[in-house]
Amino acid sequence: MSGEQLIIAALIVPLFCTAGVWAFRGAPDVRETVTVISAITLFVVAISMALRVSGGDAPEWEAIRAAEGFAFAFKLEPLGAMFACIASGLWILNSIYSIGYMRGSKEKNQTRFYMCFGVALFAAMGVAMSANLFTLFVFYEVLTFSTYPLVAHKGDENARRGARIYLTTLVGTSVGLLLVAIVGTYVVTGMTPDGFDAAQATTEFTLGGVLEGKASPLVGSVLLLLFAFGIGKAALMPFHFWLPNAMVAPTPVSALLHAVAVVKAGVFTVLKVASYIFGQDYLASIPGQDIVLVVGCFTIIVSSLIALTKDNLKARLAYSTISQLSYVTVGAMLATSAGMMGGALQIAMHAMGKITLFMCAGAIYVATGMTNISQMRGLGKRMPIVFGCFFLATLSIIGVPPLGGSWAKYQLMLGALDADKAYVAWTLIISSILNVAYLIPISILALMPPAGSAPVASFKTPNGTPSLAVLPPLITAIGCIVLFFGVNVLYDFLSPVFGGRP
Amino acid sequence: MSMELLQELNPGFVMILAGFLSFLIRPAILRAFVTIGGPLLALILLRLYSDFSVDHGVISLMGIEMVTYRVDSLSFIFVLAFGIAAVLNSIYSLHIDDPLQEGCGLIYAGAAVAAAAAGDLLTIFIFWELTAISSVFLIWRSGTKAAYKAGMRYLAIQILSGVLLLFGATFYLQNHGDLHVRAISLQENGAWLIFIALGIKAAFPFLHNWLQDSYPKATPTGAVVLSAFTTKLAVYAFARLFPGEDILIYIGAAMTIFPVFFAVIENDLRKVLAYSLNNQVGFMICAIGMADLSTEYGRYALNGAAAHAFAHIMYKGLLFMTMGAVLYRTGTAKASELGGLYRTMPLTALFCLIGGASISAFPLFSGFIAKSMTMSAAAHEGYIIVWCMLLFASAGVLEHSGIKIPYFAFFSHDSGKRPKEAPFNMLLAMGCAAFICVAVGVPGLGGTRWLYSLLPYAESAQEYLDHSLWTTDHVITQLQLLVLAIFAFILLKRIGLYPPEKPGTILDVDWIYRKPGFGIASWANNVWARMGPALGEGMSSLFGVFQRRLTFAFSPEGQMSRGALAGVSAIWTAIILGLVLIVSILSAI
Amino acid sequence: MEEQFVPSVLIANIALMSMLGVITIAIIRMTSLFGIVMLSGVYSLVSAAWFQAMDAVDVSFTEAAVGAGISTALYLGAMLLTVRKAKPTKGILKRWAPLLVVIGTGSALLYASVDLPAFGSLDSPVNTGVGMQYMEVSPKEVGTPNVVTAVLASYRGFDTFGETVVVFIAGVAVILLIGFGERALAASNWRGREDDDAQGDDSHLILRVVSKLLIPLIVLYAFYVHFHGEYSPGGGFQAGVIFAVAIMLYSLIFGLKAAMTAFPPVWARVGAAMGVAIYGLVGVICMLNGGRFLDYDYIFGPPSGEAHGHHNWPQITGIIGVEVGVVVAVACVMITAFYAFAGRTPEIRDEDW
Amino acid sequence: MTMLADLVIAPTVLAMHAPVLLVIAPLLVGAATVLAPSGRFAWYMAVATSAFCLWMGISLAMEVSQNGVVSYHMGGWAPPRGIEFRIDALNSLAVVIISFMGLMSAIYAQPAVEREIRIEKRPMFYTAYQTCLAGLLGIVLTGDAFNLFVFLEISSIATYVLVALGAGRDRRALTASFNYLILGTIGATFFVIGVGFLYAATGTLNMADMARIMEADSLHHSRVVQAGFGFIVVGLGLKAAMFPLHQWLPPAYAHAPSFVTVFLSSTATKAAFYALARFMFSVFDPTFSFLEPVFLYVLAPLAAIAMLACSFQAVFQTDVRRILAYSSVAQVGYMLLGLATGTAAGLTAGMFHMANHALMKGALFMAVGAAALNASVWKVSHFNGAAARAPLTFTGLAVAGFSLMGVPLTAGFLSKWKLLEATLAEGWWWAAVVIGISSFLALFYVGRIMQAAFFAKAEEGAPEIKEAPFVVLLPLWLLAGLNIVFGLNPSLPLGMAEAGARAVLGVDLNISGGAQ
Repeated sequence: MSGEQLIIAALIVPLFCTAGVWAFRGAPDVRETVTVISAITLFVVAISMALRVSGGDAPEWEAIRAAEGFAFAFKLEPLGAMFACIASGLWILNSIYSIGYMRGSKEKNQTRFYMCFGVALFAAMGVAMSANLFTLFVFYEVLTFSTYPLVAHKGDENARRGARIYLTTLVGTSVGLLLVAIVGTYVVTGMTPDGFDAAQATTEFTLGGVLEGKASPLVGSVLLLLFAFGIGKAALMPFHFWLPNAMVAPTPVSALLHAVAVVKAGVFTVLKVASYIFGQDYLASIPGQDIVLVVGCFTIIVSSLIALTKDNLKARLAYSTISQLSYVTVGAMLATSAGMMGGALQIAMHAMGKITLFMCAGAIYVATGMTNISQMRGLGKRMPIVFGCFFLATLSIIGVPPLGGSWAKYQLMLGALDADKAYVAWTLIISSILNVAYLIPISILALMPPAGSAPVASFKTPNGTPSLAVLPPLITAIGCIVLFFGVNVLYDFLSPVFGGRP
Repeated sequence: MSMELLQELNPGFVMILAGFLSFLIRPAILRAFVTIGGPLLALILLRLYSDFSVDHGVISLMGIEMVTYRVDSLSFIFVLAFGIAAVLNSIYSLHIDDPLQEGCGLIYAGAAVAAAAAGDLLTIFIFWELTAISSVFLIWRSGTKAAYKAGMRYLAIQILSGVLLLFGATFYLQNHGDLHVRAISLQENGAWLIFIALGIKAAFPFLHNWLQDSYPKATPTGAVVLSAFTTKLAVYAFARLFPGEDILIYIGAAMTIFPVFFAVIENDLRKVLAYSLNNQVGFMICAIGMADLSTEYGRYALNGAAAHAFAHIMYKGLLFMTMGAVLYRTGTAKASELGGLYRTMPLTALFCLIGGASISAFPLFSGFIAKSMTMSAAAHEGYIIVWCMLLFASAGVLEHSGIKIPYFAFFSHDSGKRPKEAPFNMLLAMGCAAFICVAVGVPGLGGTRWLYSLLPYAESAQEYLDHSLWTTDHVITQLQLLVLAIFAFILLKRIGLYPPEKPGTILDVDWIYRKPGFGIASWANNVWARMGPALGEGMSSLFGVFQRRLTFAFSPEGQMSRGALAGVSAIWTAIILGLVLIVSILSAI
Repeated sequence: MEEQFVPSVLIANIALMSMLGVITIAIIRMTSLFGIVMLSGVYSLVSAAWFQAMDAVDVSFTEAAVGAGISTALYLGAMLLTVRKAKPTKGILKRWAPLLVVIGTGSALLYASVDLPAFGSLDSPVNTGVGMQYMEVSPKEVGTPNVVTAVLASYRGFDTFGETVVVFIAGVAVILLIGFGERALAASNWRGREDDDAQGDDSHLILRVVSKLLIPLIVLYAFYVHFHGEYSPGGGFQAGVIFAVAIMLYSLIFGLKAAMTAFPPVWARVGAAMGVAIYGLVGVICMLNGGRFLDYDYIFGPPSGEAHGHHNWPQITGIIGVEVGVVVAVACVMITAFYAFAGRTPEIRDEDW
Repeated sequence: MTMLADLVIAPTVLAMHAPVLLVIAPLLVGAATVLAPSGRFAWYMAVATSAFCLWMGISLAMEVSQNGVVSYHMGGWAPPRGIEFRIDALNSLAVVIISFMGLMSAIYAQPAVEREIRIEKRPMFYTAYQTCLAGLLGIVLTGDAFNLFVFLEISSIATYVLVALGAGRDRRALTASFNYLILGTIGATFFVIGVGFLYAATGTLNMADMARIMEADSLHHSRVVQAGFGFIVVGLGLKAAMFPLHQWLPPAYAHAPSFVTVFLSSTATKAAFYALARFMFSVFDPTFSFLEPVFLYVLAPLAAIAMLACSFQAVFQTDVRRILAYSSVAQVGYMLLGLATGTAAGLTAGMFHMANHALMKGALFMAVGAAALNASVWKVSHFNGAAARAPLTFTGLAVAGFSLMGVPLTAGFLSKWKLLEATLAEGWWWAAVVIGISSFLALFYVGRIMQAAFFAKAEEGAPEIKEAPFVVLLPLWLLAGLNIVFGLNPSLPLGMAEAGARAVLGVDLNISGGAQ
């Protein structure tokens, strides 16, 4: 297939999945088969695109050119290819897991659920492959809207409320800030001494950035702030509150939201904007960089602190996600090759780790109906695999070798040093300790309850967790380890984007 | 598998692999083979290794060259000691039939070996963290609430050490362009981060509390395993990275002194051992500080540190093993609840005495041949005060480890407890350890020479052995000191001034950060709890005002929509017309 | 013609303008709607006089017929449906902001109007531009003695078509909003009885006699105004209005039912549409004959090109044709409007008049 | 393409008279509609007329695009003596928009009218509609200033009556219409006064002639011309709902029959806006010294205030149609902002937005009206959960709503985009900011409706909303679809707008290749 066909395929397969799911809504087995097959197909497509990209070839497809400076176009580069691979790969596991989860907890409206997943993946692919900010923006919004029904899946008042906050925050920030930033970019790039020139204006992702020499530090900083806060999916404080609120969703959705599609799309966008719109050199030269960095560091610390106080497992994971996402933002803002690499690696590593955590949380919920950490003492004796996976993923999140998360942290520290911003590294250090404090107890108290703990509640379902809900977290937990050893592949794949260290 | 490939393989990996395997193997016998065979295999691999100071197992990772296996004369002795300790530990733990403990212990040991045998900081970092994460289970496995909490603290501070090391490594990379380990100066950019990271693991004063906090709460076997690796790994790293760093002398000296006081008044015997561990590490640190490698005595000092580490791993392991056996049999390690156990546990008591003698540096025991090099170096380099401190500490060691431990556990007043003798595997492990303690200490057996030949500066060591170690005045001086200390103990005991073995907890410097730290955290929590609603209220009232203004202006009943009558509009019409006219007229003027 | 200073005209102008001003202020100050309606009729009359003084005879005639005539009648009809007194308003001086605005804008306008060419000035653009052309070429091209008619019905016949439509749509508006006027007719048996009573009422005897005499004359005059429009002031609009007034008069005197019997509302409604249609069809006929819309030269077919002598018959035919449309439309719309208002009124009591 | 062209280009005999047919067809058929036997029959007539007008309009536009300018002399009299219909690229866009929106709303009309208008009034109602259509078309076709006034009056009076009939016999419609009447009359009067001033200054009523004379005699120093300009701007501005002369619009739109709202919102202000553009750029010349200050100090600020203030007002409304009505005023602000730049790019953006706004607002009002077909639902809260019951209707609403917000890939986005470019080219940073804020507010007010329809839960006992019938859905989806189509490929409207700007300003723009 040509590159163009691959891109089209990557967009069509998820939509095909949606259509197929709808067509077979009467036959759940066929419906789920469709989802899994689509996921696998998409993954194959994504991988072949990635191989192409690593071979130095960049698949491109310009779908529509509506007006000068506004094209609906796709172009694959390593970062996007990586995101596409992660999203599609984890979709397979998440689909399998969803089958176990949704059937295990006897959820309603499963057809809608799988359909929305398809659309969400379609949007995620679009985000990954966008060639310019506008295309990205469109898919970004599609992603928001397609996941809304997923968040509101339960349909009760609480779910609606959470979903409403989810939607309004994301749409509000994206339209109010991100779109302004995009337009601003377009405008700024088009500015010449003689006035605005549409021929020069662009929002295309260009390696090395498009703003250098066009925007003064002040303008650049304003744009940067608009981008950083406008990409609400990156959950930079104070626009983080949608994420805990979105926790009303069923767990596979949370897994998808917080590991694969939504939040990763956000930080991916941040990273992409930083490296392809601002460019390292320019980004390093504007004062806005420091502001976002400080906000990012603040987010990392404060959300970790909040996570400490949460007893609801998913809420704690949500705040943990907020904290971890800011790693990527911070990495992007460091504007050094190592820092950005760290951010990019963090996308992959955190995706693998966090999806494991969420799937474990879901497995626990399916089996026991428990949502609070304090109830789970000693539960690990009955669910050793689940909590074992949880523990491994925890370690990956903390950044302990031999799990993938450590490399991201390493590169981020390297980047912080290269950028001469030691406070970032200190933030990471403090964050690691806080991670230990709020994540480790969960699995340890379950696996090795101290003497005198209350006896464990029995399973809600007779057979405990469905095996389909246990297998995927096991795979992703192993994936965390694999990522540790396979980091070179990722590194080499991504290094064309970020350049070498000085 | 070809020999070359085996030579590329860090022996630590074998142990780690064996550790993971032991998780999976259910039959205890088979697992025993793995847990004992793993370290043995590692030792064989180490022996196979022929060329010192050559990079092996080189991996290029993310643009950085990692040397996973590189042994030289300094690391060799540490790796060896770790390997032996691992074997002994495995033997010691045979009876427990707990894959988790055995596996973790082995992984922990393997990580320590791998770190010691690594050639670059990144590899060290990886195994540095692995030691932390694998060893913490040995604490948690006790299953008590206190152990859980101590384990959490332990893990947190170990991870902190790890990330500090990582951060330091990034500086290191910036300074040197690679991560190959080499001696560096503290003046170097960011080196202090590495220094602190190592310092945490080495339990420097004010950073030491994790040790006393967690070791005594570990499982009986766990404490044995723990005592061997973490601090010694740090010692190795100091010797590797900061030899001859002056400040280490004073830190080391301080480390030797202050645990003495705590140890003397401490009731929990395993905690006493933990304090003495601290004290012993102080000697090594101090020695490393004096190890200015360009001078003869500097090399002595480094030799002393290495030898001390080796010996210490053995005798401290032995002591922990005996206490572990006591704990295993009686269920307690509190001095106040023990006493008179020699009746039923004679072998254990004997091994304990050997351990005590070794740690107290009685001549003919391993402690003597190791410590004396350090003392000599201190004396000859002119660190008189330091020398005095070390001397005092030596006496203190005798006081609390050499005498107090055996005395309160096995002799003293009769507690009435009549436990069985320790299980055979324990006895075997203790016996082996005791054997090593004695074998390297007694002149003429060749043990000393063998040990000295393994030291980083083997020629210097041999010279020292031949000319200084067994000189009369040296031995006499040492004996005088020991006798005095024993005398003091008896005297104090007689007149009742020796701190009685009372149950209770002792405040340590951890109070400094635990109490206020907790205070700060709870204060922050309170502030957060109050600030949150207040902020929210403030924001909402601010937005409320804003919204009221907007509503006032724009709502259907608001100002903007009021009087949407023809009259008002007509006036607006006139206004706009006037405006247009005036602007046009003005522009024409 | 030389530009002349004629004192009498100036005095007349000043007098009439002052009267207009006085009447305006009086209208603003009054609260009695009846008085206001009457005064607005007076206002229209005075303006008509003023137009006359300015030699705008056609405008003057229209103003008199429409402004003073039928408007007043319709206002009165409408007024019957509401109260007689407006609510008192605040004093002008208290509303200083609008006053300021008006003063400001007014002065700007005054300042601007300084640039206006003097009235009647020969070299003003108005008199040198199209206006002069009309004067010069219309006798030849159109051939009507009254240039105004030529302009209105031929040169700008399309505008007039538009005006007719305006009138028509106004009628439609009245029907849609007020009703058809037939409701009262159909639903009120009592009215018939009262009309019978009124028939025997002596107090209207003289009125009846006079009006019976007058109404045919008015109708006749309407036709005169219409058909003579090309020679003298007047035309379709005025004629239609006058015709409508005749019907209204009849209705006032003999009752609505009689009027509606004589001139049924459905005629009025259809007639309004017919008027527009007649006007439009005249234009369409021209189109069908190969000319442009309303190109009267094509009304009998493509022009032969021969000289017409004194009269340009195609043009005049066209003009009269469209004027028929206008008169029908205007008359019917006015009648409709009157019927609509009157039909809503339960009764018109004498004391109300 | 040629086949399509063959289809839409009228036969010569019709094409020759297309300009006048556009006006007289609805007028004469409208007059005939008075006699229609039933409302349904009248509706057929109205639809047929509208379709015919669209046919003529497209055919005319194609002719214009080939020949540049089409001039039609009424009564065979050459201008300036006679009245001229003069169609260049600027008109042709307006003609196509108005006739297209006329057809769309005419198709849409039937169910709404049958619900809201009394049976005996229906034929006349369609008469009024057709007359109004004719008036609006006349406004955009004519080349004569006074004739424009006449058509302005025709359309206005028709509009007043259409509005006054009221949705479901809403009594408030009468007040609204009365207000509109008063203000509309002021506007028309101002306009005619302005025309009078210009006539006094130039001696002609033909717009092209006026422009020529003013240019030749450099009359821009004349204060008479300036006064005329002032009156015309205010008069037409009032008609176009220029802030703050817009106050007739929200009540009128809110209480008129829903068909009328659809029709007016997509045509009436557009025609007035076209006239304003025509006078500003074609009759007057942007190079006139007094124009630029007026643009900069009066029009642009007013436009900006409109975009902000009326968007805010829309946010706070509870009545859906008022929300959309205030939004319309804000959108007029966008268009005026384009005009106020005084550049070809700005005019292009303004006209483009005008076209798009007709599409989106037409669709929005249609959807809102469709929802009210079964029950009187005008409040936002009435819409709660409506999308589940009427998915097609509300999806159409959502698409148009997105366009109104300016979501990329919709037509609304592109026109805001063009406007942004135009204002930035002038260096008007503040305008860019205002566009941004206003769009953000649009997100709120449209979002409220959508949120209620899609996400909120229907209350107990709320009026039942049903899916609209096919005749309603057809135009609704056609318009919504066009919003997307033009968002993807705007070459048709944008090209026409560019051609229009080029025609009146005489500059060769090379913004996009789609112009030819």
